Amino acid sequence: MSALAKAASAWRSTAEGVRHAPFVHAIAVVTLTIALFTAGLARGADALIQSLLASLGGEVRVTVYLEEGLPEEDAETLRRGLEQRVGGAATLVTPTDALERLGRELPEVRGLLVSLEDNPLPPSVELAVPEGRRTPEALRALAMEARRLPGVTDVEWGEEAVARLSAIARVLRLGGAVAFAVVLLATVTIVAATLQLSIYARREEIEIQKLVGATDRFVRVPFVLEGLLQGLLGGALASAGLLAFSRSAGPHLAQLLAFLVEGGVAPALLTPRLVMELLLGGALLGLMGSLLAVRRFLRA
Amino acid sequence: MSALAKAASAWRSTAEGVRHAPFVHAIAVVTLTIALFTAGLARGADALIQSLLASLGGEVRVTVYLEEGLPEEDAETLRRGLEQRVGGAATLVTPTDALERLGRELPEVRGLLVSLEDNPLPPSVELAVPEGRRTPEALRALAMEARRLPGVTDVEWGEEAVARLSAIARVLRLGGAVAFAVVLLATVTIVAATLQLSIYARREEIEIQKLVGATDRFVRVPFVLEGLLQGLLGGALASAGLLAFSRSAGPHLAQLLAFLVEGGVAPALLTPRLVMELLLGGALLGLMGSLLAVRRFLRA
Amino acid sequence: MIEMFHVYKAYPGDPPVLTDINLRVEKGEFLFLTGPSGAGKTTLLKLIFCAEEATRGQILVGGRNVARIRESAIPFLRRNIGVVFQDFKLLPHRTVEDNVALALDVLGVPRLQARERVRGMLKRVGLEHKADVLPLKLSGGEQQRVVLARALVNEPTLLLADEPTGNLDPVRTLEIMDLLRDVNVRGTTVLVATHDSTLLSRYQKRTVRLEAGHIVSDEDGVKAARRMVGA
Amino acid sequence: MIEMFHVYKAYPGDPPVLTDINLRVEKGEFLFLTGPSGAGKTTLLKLIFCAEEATRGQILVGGRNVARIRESAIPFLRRNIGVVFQDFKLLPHRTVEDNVALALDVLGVPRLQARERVRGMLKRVGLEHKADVLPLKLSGGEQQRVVLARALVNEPTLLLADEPTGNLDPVRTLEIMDLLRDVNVRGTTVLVATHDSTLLSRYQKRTVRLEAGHIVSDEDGVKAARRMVGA
Ligand SMILES: Nc1ncnc2c1ncn2[C@@H]1O[C@H](COP(=O)(O)OP(=O)(O)OP(=O)(O)O)[C@@H](O)[C@H]1O
Ligand SMILES: Nc1ncnc2c1ncn2[C@@H]1O[C@H](COP(=O)(O)OP(=O)(O)OP(=O)(O)O)[C@@H](O)[C@H]1O
Ligand SMILES: [Mg+2]
Ligand SMILES: [Mg+2]
Repeated sequence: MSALAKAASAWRSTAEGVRHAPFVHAIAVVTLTIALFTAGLARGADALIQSLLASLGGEVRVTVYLEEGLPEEDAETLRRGLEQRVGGAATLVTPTDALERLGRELPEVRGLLVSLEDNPLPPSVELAVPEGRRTPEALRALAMEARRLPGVTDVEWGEEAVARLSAIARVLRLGGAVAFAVVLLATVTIVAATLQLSIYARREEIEIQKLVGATDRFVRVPFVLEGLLQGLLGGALASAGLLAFSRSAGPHLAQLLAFLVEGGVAPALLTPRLVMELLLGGALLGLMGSLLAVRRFLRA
Repeated sequence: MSALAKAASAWRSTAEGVRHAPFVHAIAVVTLTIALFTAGLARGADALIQSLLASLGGEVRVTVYLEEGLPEEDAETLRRGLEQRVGGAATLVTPTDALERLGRELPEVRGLLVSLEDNPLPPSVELAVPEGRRTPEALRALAMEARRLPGVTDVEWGEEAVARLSAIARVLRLGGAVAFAVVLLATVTIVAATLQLSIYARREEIEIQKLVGATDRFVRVPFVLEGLLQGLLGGALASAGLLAFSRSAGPHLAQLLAFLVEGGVAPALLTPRLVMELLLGGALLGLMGSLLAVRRFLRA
Repeated sequence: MIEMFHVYKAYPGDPPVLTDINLRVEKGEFLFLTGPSGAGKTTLLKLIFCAEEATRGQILVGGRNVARIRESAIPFLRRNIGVVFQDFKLLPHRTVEDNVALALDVLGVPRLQARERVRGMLKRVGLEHKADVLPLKLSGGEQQRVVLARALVNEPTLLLADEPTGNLDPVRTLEIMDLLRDVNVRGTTVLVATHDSTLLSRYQKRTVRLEAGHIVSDEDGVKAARRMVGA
Repeated sequence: MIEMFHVYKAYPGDPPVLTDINLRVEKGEFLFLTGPSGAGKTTLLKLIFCAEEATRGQILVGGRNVARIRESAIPFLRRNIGVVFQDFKLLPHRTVEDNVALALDVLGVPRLQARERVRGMLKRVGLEHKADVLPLKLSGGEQQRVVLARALVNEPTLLLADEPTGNLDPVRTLEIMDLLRDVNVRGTTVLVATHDSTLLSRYQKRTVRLEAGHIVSDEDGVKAARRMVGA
């Protein structure tokens, strides 16, 4: 009964607080919303970068050149071996295929090529390297290994292109991490500051409650409840904002991206998972922020 | 005398305010600092993206194929004409040059090429297009124009590559603009909210000043002064933070970028201009924020 | 100095706090305002210095109609009125000296000159040794005297004192009342709202009695004192 | 109920506010604490309910040594002490009823039950019609009675009243003092700090007089009253 009464009292106190000083609460909620919205955008941007990188990475190809005149059977065995080793698709390119492709790629020499009697191009195997192994180091190791196989004359894997791509990836990942860290730090700091300030504006109330015999817990609970509610509300508003943003900017972005990468990357800005994370993050932020803030004043 | 006394009184009031409630001021300054720091980072990132795009754009080349057997003189005239029209470097590539280059680029067909009696490749002019004209539309127009010139058989300009690059540029620019807008909006909102809250914590003071006959101006000036100081301090701290950041992350970033783009992009994160902008922005934010905030309470 | 004609004051949603108040206070007069708790004494004083607006009626202060005063003119009206607030209204984070000096700051009096006047005023209320202390660290009676010092430091033409001795011991009360009489003798019009019947009988000044928002009596000092003793 | 042995209180950097206080108050006693402004009355009360810590000496309240009490035990001590603060300390954004109910809320009394008790208490101080009003909208005397209601609503074993009638008219003062006497008769120990000499002479209770931090006299009611009349 007494616990229930206390809960009721805490709830009433929270409600009264919000009703009588809507201004302070509005500011806390707005701050939380902005912080969470920004964090959500950062998350979305990160996901976008990841999928962009993945799709760009699809272009990383390793070509394993085989001995001229190697029997198709042996070539096929080699192909299968490489496929297993790499864990990605391996395609056999016969000399005829290779010549055809060259002609397609360089129309100006096509006439010249068809007039050849002998096909000077060797057979080769093209490997599509799966995501995890697209680093320059992994590719170099793979090339070395393949080179040692019988029947293999040379391995080409666009060392420079891969290195460049991985550098881009690193820059973007680093940038993303820095941006996310900055946003997170700013979020936590600003939310904590706002909640501190909102409690600071009510320090008299805390003092009075303590003077009439309130325990620290009694004082704390309404503030914590308030922080929790503010956080949840902030998370919900941030989700709504992201929804609105992805509704308005999404199609435009998707169009651009579809053009950019063959596969067509769907910029899923607002997943149910992200909504959950925003709500949870907001609740946690509000909770922690107000706990820390109110502790400061209880100690003083 | 009276004006001086009022200024002195306003100054004293500001100083006392800061001295007796350092907490509220610290929070306002921290908020401003974070906001300005983030804005500064965004600015830096934008500059980085711009220079990255510029350097990537350097790879856009337009090749104008000339009639086979065109006299060198005519070719040179054409080259000069194109150079003037485009406003960038135009290089004449003779059939011999072209064959050499093809051999270099495709070692596997080199043997095959040197055995040719007749050089099947036409002479061409390669154009380096200046930055402003690298959009797909401008390039398409340029190509159409060049194609109509006497002696020109064909124009190639990697339509797809250019379109792709310009799409990347658009995505990055759009992303940058959105990020900057979000940061700016968040900055303004949060700073205004913080200042409002800090004044809210002092609404009693305002009330009392008015009761003893203070004009609105008298009440306002110390708060505005305070906002200004907080803004300047925030700008200075944000500059210091950016300096520290560029000191610690800069070399790493520069290394990555040097590898990424031939020219070597210097990521000038903290220019004197940016410092000025941060200080000015801080001052403006603080000023406007506190003006708006105090007005709210004077009206009530 | 003050004239009120058929003044009503009601807070929205409540029954009127003041009803048909008619009052004339001459320049240089000393007037007690008395009546039970909640009678409307504080409200009446608030109307005079424009902390509240009358619902109906006219109020002239120094010949000026404050019922129709512009917002921006209020500060200038208040600078001629010293007020001792019942709930003190001291700035908690400024020293006693700064709190008193505030009344001169708003006039633009240079700090050095202000300092001298503030110190002199604090001495007259017996608080010169507390000049550098924060109000929170003062006893109730000390705070009350700081408020009085603030009200008097710019030598107002009108002093409104709301229960100025409620927290003072008998000796201090006499000192403070003598101070108010002094100020009155030098020309300031003084209105004192008080419950303290010993004050009324001791000082024998004109006494206006409010009850539930009505003026129920308005007697000169001798008559009022006689009635007090009789009661 | 209260025992003080050689208690000193000095705020850092200031001369001591209380010097060598020795005082014994029995359970069920009614005691006036008097003395000039700044004598240390409020400070003495603050020591008893742990709003301030004594610099030296021992203080027993209900047999418990509050000089060495744990921080977390203070709320439970305070729940048995009702306090009328000289500066009221009301929550400005809660209604009168909520302010009074606060003293029951902290005990975990269910709202419905609390409501009844609060209403009853407000009636006893004559404020039942102001239950839903915010304290800012009350007159000084009304606020003072709200504070008294809050102090008494949970039937404390000890009541500390700091100038509980400073803003009240004579009639209200008698009503409130009668209320305090009632409470006292029912077993609550009552300490009243006051300047009002008419109270002292009228109620003839034990009177402790503080001057500049020293107890200068401690007389039973009759003796004190006789001296008051003589003065
Ligand atoms: N802002 C307000 N809103 C609503 N009612 C108010 C407001 N201020 C005062 N009142 C009411 O007006 C009545 C008169 O208040 P006022 O403060 O003038 O009384 P008073 O004569 O000064 O009493 P006291 O001697 O107790 O100070 C009271 O009943 C009070 O509750
Ligand atoms: N927090 C504090 N810090 C420093 N000095 C203080 C503090 N609180 C009170 N004092 C000083 O202690 C002295 C006694 O104050 P106290 O409030 O106990 O007096 P009092 O007897 O209640 O006076 P009054 O009748 O005016 O209320 C005063 O001179 C006051 O300035
Ligand atoms: Mg009043
Ligand atoms: Mg006191």
